[in-house]
Formats: sequence, structure tokens, C-alpha cells
Amino acid sequence: MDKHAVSKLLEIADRWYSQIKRAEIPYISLPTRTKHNIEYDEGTEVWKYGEKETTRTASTAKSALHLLKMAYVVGFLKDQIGENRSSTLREMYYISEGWKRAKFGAQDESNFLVEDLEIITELSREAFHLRPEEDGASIFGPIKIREQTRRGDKDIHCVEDVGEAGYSIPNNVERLTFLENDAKFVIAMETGGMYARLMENGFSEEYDAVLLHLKGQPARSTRRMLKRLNNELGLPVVVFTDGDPWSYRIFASIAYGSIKAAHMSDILVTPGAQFVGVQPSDISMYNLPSDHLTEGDIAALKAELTDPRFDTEYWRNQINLQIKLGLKSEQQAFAARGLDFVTKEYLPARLSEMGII
Amino acid sequence: MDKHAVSKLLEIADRWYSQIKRAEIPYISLPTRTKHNIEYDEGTEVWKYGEKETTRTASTAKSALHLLKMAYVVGFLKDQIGENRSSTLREMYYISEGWKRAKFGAQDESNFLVEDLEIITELSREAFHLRPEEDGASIFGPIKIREQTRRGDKDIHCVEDVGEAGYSIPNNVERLTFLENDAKFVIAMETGGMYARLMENGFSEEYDAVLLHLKGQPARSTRRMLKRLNNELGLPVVVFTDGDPWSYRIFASIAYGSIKAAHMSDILVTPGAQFVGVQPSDISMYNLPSDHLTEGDIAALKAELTDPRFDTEYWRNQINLQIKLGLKSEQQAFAARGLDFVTKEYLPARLSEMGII
Amino acid sequence: MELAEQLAGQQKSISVAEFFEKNKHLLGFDSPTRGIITTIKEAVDNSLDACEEAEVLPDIFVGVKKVDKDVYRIIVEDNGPGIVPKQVPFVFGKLLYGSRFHQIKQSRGQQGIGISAAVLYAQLTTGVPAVVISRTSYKNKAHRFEIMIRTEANEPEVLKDEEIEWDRMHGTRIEIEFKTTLAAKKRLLDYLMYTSVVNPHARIKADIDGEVYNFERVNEETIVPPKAILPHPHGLELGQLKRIAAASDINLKDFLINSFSRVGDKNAEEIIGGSGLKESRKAKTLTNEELKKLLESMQNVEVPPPPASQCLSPIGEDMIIRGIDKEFQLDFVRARTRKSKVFSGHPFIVEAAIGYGGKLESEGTATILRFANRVPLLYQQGACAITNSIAGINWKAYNISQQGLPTGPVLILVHVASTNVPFTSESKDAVASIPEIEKEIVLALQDLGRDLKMFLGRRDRNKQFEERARAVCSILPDIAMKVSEIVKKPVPDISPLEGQIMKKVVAKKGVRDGFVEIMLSNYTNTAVSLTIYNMSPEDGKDASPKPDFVDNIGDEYNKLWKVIIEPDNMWSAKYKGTNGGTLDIRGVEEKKLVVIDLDN
Amino acid sequence: MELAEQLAGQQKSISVAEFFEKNKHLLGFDSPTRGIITTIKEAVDNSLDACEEAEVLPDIFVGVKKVDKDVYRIIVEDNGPGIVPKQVPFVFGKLLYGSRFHQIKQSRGQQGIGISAAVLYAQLTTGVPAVVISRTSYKNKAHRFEIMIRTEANEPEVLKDEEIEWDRMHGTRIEIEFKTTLAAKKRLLDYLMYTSVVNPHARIKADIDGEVYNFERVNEETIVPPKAILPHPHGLELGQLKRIAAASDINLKDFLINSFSRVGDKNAEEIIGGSGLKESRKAKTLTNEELKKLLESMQNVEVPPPPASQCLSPIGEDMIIRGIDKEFQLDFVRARTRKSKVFSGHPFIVEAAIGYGGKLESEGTATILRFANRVPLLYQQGACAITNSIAGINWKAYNISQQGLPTGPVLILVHVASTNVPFTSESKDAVASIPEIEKEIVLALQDLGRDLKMFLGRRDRNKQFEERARAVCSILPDIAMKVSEIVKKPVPDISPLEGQIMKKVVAKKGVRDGFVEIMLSNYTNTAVSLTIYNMSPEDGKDASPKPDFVDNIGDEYNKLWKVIIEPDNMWSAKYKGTNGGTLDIRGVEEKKLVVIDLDN
Repeated sequence: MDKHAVSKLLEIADRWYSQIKRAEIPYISLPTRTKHNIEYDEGTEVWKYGEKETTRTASTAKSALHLLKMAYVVGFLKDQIGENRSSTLREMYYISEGWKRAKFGAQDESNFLVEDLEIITELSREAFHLRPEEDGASIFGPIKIREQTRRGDKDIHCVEDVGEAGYSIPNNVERLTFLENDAKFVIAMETGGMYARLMENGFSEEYDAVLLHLKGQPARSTRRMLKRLNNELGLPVVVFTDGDPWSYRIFASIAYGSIKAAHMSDILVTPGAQFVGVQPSDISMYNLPSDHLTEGDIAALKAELTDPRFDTEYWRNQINLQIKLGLKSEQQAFAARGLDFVTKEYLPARLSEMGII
Repeated sequence: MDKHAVSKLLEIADRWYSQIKRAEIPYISLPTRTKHNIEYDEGTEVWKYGEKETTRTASTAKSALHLLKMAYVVGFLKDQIGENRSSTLREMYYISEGWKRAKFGAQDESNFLVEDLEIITELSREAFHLRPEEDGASIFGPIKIREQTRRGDKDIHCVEDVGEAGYSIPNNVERLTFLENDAKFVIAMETGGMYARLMENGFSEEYDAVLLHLKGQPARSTRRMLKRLNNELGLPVVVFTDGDPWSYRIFASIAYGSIKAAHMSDILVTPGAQFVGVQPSDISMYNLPSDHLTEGDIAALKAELTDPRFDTEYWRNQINLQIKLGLKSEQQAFAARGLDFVTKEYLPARLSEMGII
Repeated sequence: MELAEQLAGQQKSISVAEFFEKNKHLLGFDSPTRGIITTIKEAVDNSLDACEEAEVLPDIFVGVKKVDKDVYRIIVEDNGPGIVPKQVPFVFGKLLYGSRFHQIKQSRGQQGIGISAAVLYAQLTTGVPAVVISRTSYKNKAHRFEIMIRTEANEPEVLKDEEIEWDRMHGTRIEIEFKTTLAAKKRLLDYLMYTSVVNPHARIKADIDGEVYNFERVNEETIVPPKAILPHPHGLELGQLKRIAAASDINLKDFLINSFSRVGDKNAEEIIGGSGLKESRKAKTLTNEELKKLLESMQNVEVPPPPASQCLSPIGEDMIIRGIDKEFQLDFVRARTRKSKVFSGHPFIVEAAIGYGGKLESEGTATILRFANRVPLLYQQGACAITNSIAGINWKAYNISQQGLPTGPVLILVHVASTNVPFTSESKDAVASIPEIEKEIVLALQDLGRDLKMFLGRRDRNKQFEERARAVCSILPDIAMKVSEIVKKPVPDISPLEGQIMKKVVAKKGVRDGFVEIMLSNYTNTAVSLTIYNMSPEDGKDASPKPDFVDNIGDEYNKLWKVIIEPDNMWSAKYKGTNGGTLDIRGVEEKKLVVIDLDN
Repeated sequence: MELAEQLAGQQKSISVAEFFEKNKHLLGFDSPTRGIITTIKEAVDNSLDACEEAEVLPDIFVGVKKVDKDVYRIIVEDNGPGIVPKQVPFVFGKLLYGSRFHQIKQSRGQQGIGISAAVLYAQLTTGVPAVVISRTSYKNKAHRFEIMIRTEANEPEVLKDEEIEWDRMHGTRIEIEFKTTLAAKKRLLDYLMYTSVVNPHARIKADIDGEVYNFERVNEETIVPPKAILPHPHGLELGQLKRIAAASDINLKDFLINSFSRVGDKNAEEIIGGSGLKESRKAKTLTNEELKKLLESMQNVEVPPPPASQCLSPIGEDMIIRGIDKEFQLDFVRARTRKSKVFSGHPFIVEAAIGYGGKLESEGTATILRFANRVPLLYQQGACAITNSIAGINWKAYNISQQGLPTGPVLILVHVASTNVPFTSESKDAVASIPEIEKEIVLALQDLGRDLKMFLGRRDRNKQFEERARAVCSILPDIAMKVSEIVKKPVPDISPLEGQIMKKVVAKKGVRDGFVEIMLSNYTNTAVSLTIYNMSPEDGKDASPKPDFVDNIGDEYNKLWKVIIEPDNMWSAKYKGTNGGTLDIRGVEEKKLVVIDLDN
């Protein structure tokens, strides 16, 4: 595995070396990373980058600097793998202090560069021993997990062996094995308030549901976890978010893949994931407390209308309805109808309508 | 406990009722909640509100509305305790939808109001069955904990029984009991990257340290946890943050109490907590990668110079040095000197200098 | 022939009429639309000036009649002293002919150009002669003239001169036919309205192509006409001095005293001393060099400022306010008349007014009314020192929004009166930028700005208080309700609280422990003098304090107290009883009163 | 005595000199500082006009000499045709006296006011008479006059008239003493410089209180003097027509043809037809009504525009550029002379120029040069239609920054030439806002703006390309180094890459497999014609392509190829050998060439 990663990195350096030898201005080609270049892959049922390519040639100072930085990153990662160390992106950013003009100007830059490398090498960053810094999500439900830690294997049941906060998903989900489970489905939630509400109201016990707290835009490890729960245990995954355009993108990144990580779709995306709500139609049907859409919200909704991932009748209807309503609601807005409403009325109705329970 | 809370709530309503009966414009008095009105309490070694009071009289529309909202909240909480339910602040905010003109305009408002109630009643919000929504922190280290959950008691060892992400502190720390421990001290860290770095580098094992990830400005439950670790187990607490004014406030909220929650200082503050770094003097001593202070940073530093909590020689020196340097550094900036530097050099040196190891 | 001689053949004298015919814009006749306004302005100015000199209350008629597609007949008629027949052709048919050119005093017209220029431009566009009717007294008949101007000579040509009957006892009427349009009708009406604002002693009636407008007189006193004064020694130029001296036959000292303003024995001697000349010299014998020395000495010796009160005629603060009140209905008007000041030896007075609210547009730039010697300035607002002074003030300091000029429902009036108003051009549209004048404008307006700010502050505070109190009172019942619900007790009456908040007089009556109690609280800002009527079955003989009067009506007793209650004080009365009856309070407006029956 | 009669006693005629004495600002004499510039301007304008009429290359001397504390003597002398002695007093001593008032043609002065006004104001402030010397030909002696103006009559008063010797063969000299200051010296020099810019055929020498300034002539041809034309029927007013008709004794058709510009047989008949009058009528017998009909018909019939080429004298694009080049050293200058246009019957031409860079200030507002009939306009920039037109253009569209007016190192020149330049006031400081003129100014400047934008674009692109290429070349070695380190191979030579990026000619020489290879790549934008010298031990007889010449020097051979390589093409030669020797390339600048020895 490590060997493969190193050879992939060397390949890049080799290509540039011979370009320079041939008096060719060095360059690199990558799929274009915009929403206009993601395509649905029938085989894997996920969205991936299409065939449009962007070529970065060191013929402008900006591009030349980009290539120089990439060369330094390639060198650094090759050495790190060789020494069997790991680091976070942020740490690499600070290490670049010593790289003179190849030093990163901002964290964003190193992020982008690592994504480029993932695309070029078709390997994930973890393969280069790059540790994500993002918070893993929490999970609660009738499922037993074996985690391989530096301190040996730990077997943890996500109801019996955990406190009220549930089990925290580690950064590297590949270290997990699923041992046994009594779960019927997974419900992933955007907010901690809703996660706690479902726990307090005993939703997990009543419906054999695995509750998963996404903590906003889900981290890669969270998405990988959902993918594995779905793929390996055959558990249906449903997603319950706020009713606004940004939350739909959370769902899309789980079910369809994200534009930024379309190259990782195969391992991060759960194609069968379904959207529970808050649906724009729920806002009017349940007369939920709501806020007016901001200009930014409307622009985001309109952008979604041109996003191939949302190009289904369901989403077109919901998004157009929302634009017409001019409103958005949060998950917890159901509290306006009482603290039990969401677990006693809304979810049972919605999930049976979706064929989950 | 619940009875006491209800009687405290009724007291407020009673006071207003008789004010109105006497044709007095109803009012409420509270300690002034600014940094100019917090005082060091010698007995408990924490900072608390001083004697300055602000009186809110319903003689302006704003204050009258405030009192009206408070009356509704008092009514709601009284009922909630009676029915033995609980809710989050956000849920209460949505429930206020039904309160006509007493409806909250924004979440902030309900937060403030609940803090006022805490101060008036000298009870914490948990006593009113208000569940905080904030994320609890993670903890990792040689300590065994019993958590009382809705599913019965769970005994969890924070090294043996947890995955790589550690144990997640629940919202209500009062439900925890400490069973046994081999720990020498607690090191609380601002960022996840540093928490993971110390874990990867085996810092906990080497020094019998409890690692605690604060996740930015620590939640009440995290601060309460630190207080209890310090108070009940006698573990010294040290705090390791970024080197900027906002991070110093994180430390101050742990060691001295926060201005917002000065009324809760007795239960939330760990008076003996010590600051590890990043110290402004570290920036120059270790020549750390740094950013220039923004105008906002400088203003924050200057504000700290007038903050009684920072009125010590150590802090005056460090803050003035930082203003002079004009720089700030992150924890992970130590990576510029190698990935092991922080655990092999910096922390051992600093902690032995502080008399912790 | 040499070139110079060839060229010499082309050289010739140009008449001043020719000059102005070619340079229409200099006199404000650059477009047909504008010409109509300039013409009426010149004629009305002359009428007002003439009436003022005659100390007659002006009664002016302005007519504009459509004659042809683009031809209008303009008529201006006044009740002034009239013009003697032999002068009429010159006054209307010769440019640079007038009575006020050499006089040092405030007047509207001065140069003797305006009205004859109108005649000139009228004949240029229509070729029709001007008609002038004038009558100087009831003893004489009126004369009717038809006049044209011989442009190349700048001399009048009288086509007709006849005696006619005229219903005016005295006065002048001019009729001119002009190629023009009525596109600027709005501006014309503005001109008449503004004229009326600063001439509140004038009555102006206008018939604009069939539509009649009346601008009424609000002041029945005539204006004291300003008197011409002698030139002031300061700011005098050598050429002028030379001319005055050449015409004088007396000795130097008398010459100085008799020829100049404010020069008396003492400063005449000082001037002569400073010049090194002999007192006995005749002024007209002085050489150029000697005159130069004299002039220099005149500048160096202190001489009191020219007698402004004599030669200037400010409108006065009261009249400005009445003038503005007459034409605009505003919430606030204040005016200032500054003391007279001097620039380059010319005395001047600045007057200003600020108005606010009423029917003024609440959006957009403030309404600015500029006047010079009681004449409205209508054009070139941007080039005018008045406008620039207004824009230079920081209006935000007076709570008026500003974008260059102040904005909002604000009216600003500025009047500059002087023996010599410095205009930027002969069309007299804009006051030139003279630091002394600008300073006075700014001071006057700043002073008024402070008044306005106080007014706005008071208005806002009153409004705010009322709004706030109302808002509080709308919330209190809800609080009372909710609190009662929590403590499970009946909802208390909150009307005393309301009275307190709304700053009213609150009267309460109730029976407690076998006593009827009447309580009055004065929450207003002023003392109140009240009469309290309490009609009940009890006779209240034991009442404390005793009623001032008790009346038996049927089987009830009407008890009456008269009390004065200071602000924030209270008064109460008490007598044995079980039925409070009715309570009635007089002496305070109903909206300032709350009466509460504690038993209902 | 009736009031009217009293008043009549005060009525009198005012001389035009009195009028202007009192209204100094109208002619641009409102301050002593300004007076000095106005005086010199009036005198120089007259001199240039006179030289132009005489078709003489102007040679003008301007002197300013301090006489006393605040008194300066101003002298302007020219080599024009001179003025015949009997005219001199009137030209300099009477306002409204001149030769060009009734002429319809472009000229600097026109009204016959300017210079006599200077004399008037000079005598007002100092009392000293003006001195005029004039000589009309070598045959006559020069006359020297001392002249003053009798203000109250507007007539000259000759104090002295003597014949003197004078070194000029012909010409005029005026000396005036003025109470003034030299505070506006900078503006005075600007005036002379700007005058010189638009009169490149004039030589002006100035002696300002001892400091001498020379403005040299750059064009040795005299200007063809514009010829007066007849009035144009369009824009004529009834009054004018009446006057022309009254002076005519011929029939209507001939009258029209002879009295107006561009009226011939055909349109004369059309006009008469339209008026309903008989062709045989004598013009002077027409009544007012008939004249009105005639005038209306004249407006309706199409008449070609007035003959601008005859009566106007634009400077011309070439002369403007030479004028600007002479006084400013700029990186870019372009000029436009627009076709003539008409407003209200007056023909006019707009000329404009834009300059950029050089010694112009790189910050602040652009330098704006305004001219009317070749005369610089110095005051009231803000009130001028030229300025407003400039400010109205969106300069950002031409990559020029703008804050109202454009900013940066930009020079904008606008010249309006007309038979009747419409000024806002008689001081001739600002062109009035006439839509037809403004449109022409905008069009000319927009056109020039596009040229400027192209220039700036080209300049920026070149600069940018160079900078970018340099930046890339500074990074490439680092990439090469790092990549080599990773793959653990020697660092490759990157100079060919550099040559390619810097758009150079790259020549490489190396030995491979027993062959010497020479490769040339042309990365520049243009074809290059090169001579290649290769000195090596091999004689290269087998070379392909064959050398054009081979020379034996010692034991080495110098092989020479002559080649032309198109852009982005390459050329190579090859011969058997093991030592490439040296390579030398000629025919391209060194900085555009990279020579690489692949074996070192």
C-alpha cells in the first residue's frame, strides 16, 4: 500500500523531470472541478468527474508556483511515507514554512493541492499518511463495532458501552469492523439538538434505528462510515436536515458525492441514501416557524436548480416550491408543535411513506 | 431539587404580581454583567459578579417586552418541570412561536433571558430541565468514569474502553462519577490537531496525562468536567491553546470564569488551572511561524489589559510583549520544527518549569 | 493703401444696444423661455422700486397673453408715481438710462438696462413696438406711447404718443410682445411667489394666459425708502476720487466732509495731515500724484462704516416670517436679520430664515430661496455664493440630512441687501463669492440651525415619549395576565399604572374597611387645579379633608372639593361609607385623565 | 412738484464706460491679480489677430515691470500692421469701438471692449495715462500717444501725440500702469505657454519683472486669415432681417442672394415662394408682417450650412500635436479636428487632443487646456461646457481613472472655433453649454480616448508580458531542482525553457552520436534573419544544410549559415564531428538571444 503510494508520487515527479529535459514547459492535467463537469456513473450509481480537463502549465507565475508547491508536497509526502510518520494538513502547512517560496500562503492552498494529488494519483489522502483534522461524528444505536487502535482492538457496542453522547467515529474509518447489529436503518441528523431529542424520546429503541449526528457538513470519515454501514450491513440510510439550500447540499454530499471530492465518490458516497426533511412542502403542510430566504439562500437554491445532482423531479418541485414560499425552517422548528411531535408524528409518517418502517 | 426550582420561579412571578397590584411599574434587579463588575472572591478563588446592579423596569417598551418574555419563560419552565420533560434552548425558542408578542426575536434573546434567570434564582439552567445544545468535549487518559444514563449506569475507562476519538463528555456532567484513575494531571487543548498529535506521539502514556479536547471556547459541561477533575480527583489542570487573545479568553473562562457566566463561577471555574502556551514569549523564543495581529486582535489584547481577570504581572508582560511583537501563532505552528518537537521538547520543558512533571 | 489704412476703414463705434443685442445671455435673455421671466422680473422690479420711492403700497398686475403660436404679449402694470411723458421714451427705449446708477443705496434695478433690454429683444423677435401707458397724477391725463429702439444708435424711436383715459390715478403699464413659450410657467409662478414672500407689503395679481393667481398683501405699512448716501472713503479708487475732486470748487477739508460718508471735522483733518497736503488747497487743483497721496491717507485713517440704516432696507425678521407663513404653511419658521457689515466700502446686510415641515417635500433637496435686494434669484443656483455657503455648512450638526445641500422638508431663505450687490454677471442670477458676505450668511444660518435643532429635538422628544408610553401600556396587560396565570390569582387592574406611564392625572375611588377613599395622583409635568365631584348616598360630613361644597340631589349627596396638585404629588380624601357612588373630575383635559373605580 | 417730476430730474443717460467701470467683474477685472492677466490677454489677442489679418508671422514681446510697491507697468508690443494715427485714440480710449463686431468670422477679440477696458481700469487705479506707439509702415514715422478715457462720455482724451523714431518697421506697442500684484505669475506663464501651444506660428518673448521666457515658433507658415461671411438665413432674428432689409434697395430675390450666405437662385425662389410675397418687391418696402412671413419661409427652406472653411481657421491636428510637443514632452499625443457644425446659424469647429505620460503629474486631476478661437481660457473652469463635457465622459472605459474629471498623467486640450463663441460672460472665461458644441467635444474626446486606450493597452501588455515571463523564469529553476531531488537525477539545464518563455531566439549546439547538431528556435513574435558562425575543428563538408560559406582560420573552420526563421519555427544543421567548437549568432539583439552549449 505504502509502496504503491510512493510510486504514484514518483510518477508525477518523473513526468515533470522529462518535460523539463525536453525543454517543454512542465504541466499537469486534472479533471475540471466544477459542477458542470460531474457526471452520473451508472455502474457505481455515484456522481464523478466527467471528461473535461484543466491543464496547468508553468507558463504563468501563478501556475509555476503551484507546480513548485506541488513538487515540494510530493517530496514531503514521499519522505513521510518512507519514515512511517503521519501529520495533519495544518501541520504540513506549518512545515512548509521551511520551503522558501514554495511555502503555502494559506491553509486553503494546501487543501486544494492535496485534493489535486488525490485526483492525479487516484489515492485518498489517508494513503499519504495525511490525517484529517475534522471532527468525527457521533453515533448511537444497536450496533457493535471493533476499532483497531494504537492500543490494540476495542470492541464497543454503541448503546451498551457508551455514554449519553454516543460513540465518536474516529478519523480513519478503515480501522473499524462491524461485529453484530440489530439495526433496521440509519438516520443521520444535521443538528445535535435533534440527535438528543431522538435519544431522549427513545426513538432508537422504538424503531431499532442507528442515530448519527452529522455535525453540519459531514466530514469524510462520517460519509465513509455511512457508506460502509449501508454497503456492508445493508442498512438503509436516511438523512434529516434543516430545510434550507445549504442542508440539501449536506444530503447531496452523502447521497450523490460532493463536487470537491467527486474523485473520491466511490468510497464516500451512499447512493441509496434518502432525504427525510425538512422538505419545503413540510413548511407549508405543518405551518412550521420559518425565516425568510436571504438573497444568498435564493442564489444557492437557483444554483441547485442547475446542479446535475439535483436534476430530479422531486428536487425540482421542492426547490421551486421553496423559492415560491420564500421560507426556510430548521429541524427543531417542529418543537413549535410540541416536543414529541417529531418522533411521534412526523418521523413515523415520513419514514413509512418512504418505506423505511 | 425540582420543587426548589419551581418555588424560585414562582417567587419571581409573585414579586411582579404584587408590584402591579401596588401600581408600581414592575421591575427586576440583576448584577451588571460587564467586565467592570466582576470581582475576585477570595474564599472560592474565582471571579464573580460584584455589587453593581442593573434594574430593568417595564417603563420602556423594550424592558416591558423583556419582562413579558421572562414571564412566559418562567411559566413555561414551571410547567416543564411539573411534567418532568426537558428541552433545548433552541426548542424553547421555537415553542415561543405560540407566545404571541412574547415570542423571541432571535436565539440570543432566549439565551440571555435564561442567564438572567440563572442569576436571579441562583440555579443553573439544568435545574430547569434546559438541556444545552453545545457539543461536549472529548477526553482520553487513564481514568475510569461511571455515567448514569437513561439506559442505566455505564462504566467506561477512557483509554481501555474507547476508540481513537476518546470519550465524549455528556451534556450533564452531574451524571458522572469518577471511579478510579492513574492520572497525574489534565492537559486541555484548544484544537483537535494538537489532541491527535499528543495521542499519536504517546504523550498520555508517557506522562500519565489526561488529554482533553476543548473544541474552541469550552462548553459549560467541559468546564464543569475540568472543575470536577481538579476538585474531586485533585488533578492539576493545564491549558494549551493558540497564542492569540481569543485563546487567552478560553483559558480565562476555565481558570477565572467568564463574564457571561460569572454567576456560575462556583461550579464552572477551576481556579488552579495554569496556562501552558502558546505564550507570546514562545513566539520569539522558538521563532514560530506567525501571523500579524489584526486590528481586532489588538483591540482584544488591549481590552484584556483592562480586564481584571488578566490583571497579573504574568499576563501584563505577555500581552504587552505580544502587542509589541505584533504577532500571533497557532499551537500547531510547532510543527515547523518537526512533528515531535511539541511532545519531546516544548511540553516537557514547559510543564517541568511549571512544576507539573 | 497700407494694410493699416484698409483696416482703419472697418473700425467703427458700436452702440451699446448693438452690443447687448448680440450678447443676450449677459442680461438673461439667452432663450425665449427665459426671456419671458427676465422681462417680467425687470418690469416688476421697476414697479416695486417706483412704489417704494413714492411710498405707495404696491398693487401690481402681471399679464401674459398668447397672441400667436409662439408669440406672447406681456403686460406689467403698477400704481407707482408714473413717469413724466418726456422721459418715457428714454426709460423704455434707451439702454443705460436710469435714475439709480449713481446713487449709493439699496434698490432692485440699478443699471438702467433691464426693461429697455426687454424692449430691445422683443422688437428683435417680433418687430412689434412696446406700448407704454403712464400717468403721473389725477390732474394729468395718461399718455400712451408706442416705442421702438434704434439699435445702431441706442436711441428711442417714438411711433405714437397720445393722451388717453386711464382708470389708474397714477402708475405705469408696459406691454411687450415676445417670441417665447410658457414652458417655464412654474418658474414664473415661483418668481412671483418668492417676490411676494419678501415684499409682504405688495399685492400682486397675475393672469397667465387665462389662469389667475393672487398673491395677497399681509403688511399694510409701506417700506421706508432707503436714502442715497455719499461714497465712503474706504474702498474708493483713484479714478473716482479724481472725478469727484474735479467737480469740486471748495477747500480740501470741506471737500472731504461734504463729499464722503462719515467724514467729519476730526477725521478730515487726520486725512489731510496724513496726505501732507495743505488744508486750504482747492480739491480740483490737486495733481495726480497729490490725489494718490490723499487717497492713501483716506484708506489709513479710521472712518466709521457707512450708514447702513439709511441706505439699506432689510425686510426684517417679522416680515420674513409673515411672508413665508403666507405662502408656505410650515411647522417651524425662524428668521434672522444680521447687523450691517461692509465689503470694499459697500454696506450690506444678510437676512436668512429657516422653515421646516408643513407641506414641504419630505424627500430631496431643501427648498432654497435666494434674494438680492428683495429680488428673487432664479437661475444659476449652483454658481451662487448663497448656495455655496449653504452647502458649506455641516447641517448634520443640526440633525438635518445633507448631500452637499441639506435635504428633507427644509426651506432656506437668504436675502442679501446692499448698495452694490456683487453679482457674477449682469443677468443678476447669482451672488459672487465675497468672503465678508459668505461669512454673514453662514453665521445667520448656523444661528438658525441651532434654533431648528432645538425645535426638532423637542418635537422628537414629545413624539418619542408618547410613542414609548403607548408601547409600554400595550404590553403591561399581557404581563399582568401571564403573571396572574402563573401565580394563579385574579388579573389586577393596571389602569393606575397606565396613568402613571402616560403622565396623566389618575383618580381612584374605592371602599375599604368601611371608608370611601378618593385618591388623586398627578403624574403630569405641571401642577393641576381640579374640581372633584363625588355623588354618593353618604353626605360625607366626616370627610377629611372637608368638601368645599355639598349639594343634596334627590337622595344622594354631591360632594365637591377644589384642589391644586403639584406634579408627582397626590391628594386623597376619606369618609365613612359603603358605597363610593360616582366620581367626576374637572379641570384637566380628558385625554390627560384616568378615573378608576376600584370596586368595579 | 409731482413725485414723477422729482424723479425725472434724477434720470439720466449712463455712458457705457461708467457702466463697465462699475461692473469690473463682467470683463474679468474683478481683482488686481486677475487684472494683469486680463490686460495681457486682451493685448496679446489683439496682436495675434492683427498679425493674422496682415499675414505676418507674429513676434510679440510681453513685459511686466514693477514701478512701485503695488504698481506694475505692462507692455505688449507686436510686429502687426499698426494702427493709423487718427484711429489710435478710439481703439484704445473708447469702449465698444472696433473692426470685428459686425464681421462674421473667427477672431480672438470682437467686441472692441477688451483693451480699452484695460486702459479704463488702469487709469481708475493709478490715474496714469496709457502710452501707445504705433507705426503702419517703414514709410511713416511712429506715433506715440498718451491717452486717457473720459469715463462719463466714453470718449478718448489725448494728452500727447508725437512722432518718434522706432526700431520696428510696423507694429503697435501699448504700455499701461496698473495697481496689481504678481501673485498670479504662474497663471500668466500658463497663459503664454498655452497661447503658444495653439499658435505655433507665433514667437512670444516675455520679460516678467526681469525674468525672461521664450516661447519659440515651430511653424514658419502664416495662418490663412479667416474671411468674413454673410449672415446665414437659419437662426436669423426678425430684428436683424428688418435692419438688413431696410438698408437694401433691390428686389427680393437679389436681396436674398446678395445678403445671405449660401442662398442662390434656387433656394431664393423657394424662400419667396414659401413666403407668398412677390419676387419683384423691394426688400425695404416690406411690412413687419411680410418680413415675419419671409423669415419663417427662410427657416423652412433647406440652405447649406455656412462656409466654415472660409470664416473659420482651425489649428489642425498636426499643428496641435507640434504645439503640445513643443511645450510638454509626452509619451503619447493624438489630436482630432472635427468637421464644422452649426448652432443657431453660427458655424463652429471643435478640435481636441489627448496626451499621456511624460512629465505630467502621475497623481491628481488631468491637465485641461481650454481654448476658444485660439485663446486660452484660464478662469471658471468649473462653469465651462468644455470641462463639463470632459467630466461627462466615462473615462474608465478608456482605462483612465476618474473622479468627475479624469485623473492621472493625462493632458486634454479642447479648442472651440466659431464666428460667435458662446461665452457665459463677457469676461470670456467659460464656454456656455450649447448641446451642439458639447456633442462635438464628446465625440472628439471619445475618439481620442479609444486611441489612448489602445496605446495604454499595448504599453501595459508589453510591460505585463515581460514581468510575467521574468516571474516564471525565476521559479522554473526551483521546480527543476526539487523534481531532480525527488527522482534523484542531475538537475537539467533550463535555459532553452527560459528562452522559450521570454520569447527569444534559442540556439543550441551539442554533440550526439558522433554528430554535431545546431538547433535554432525562434520564439519571438517576428521573423528573424540570422547569420550563424560555428568555429570548430571539423570542416563540415557533409553538413546538412550546407553552410553558405566556410573559412579556414588556423586549424579550425568557421562555418557560416544565413537563415530566416519565421516566428515559432525552428531550423537545424548537422554534420559529423565530436567537437562542436563555438557558436556565434548575429542578426538579433543580444537580449533576445539565448545560446546554449548542450555539452557544457
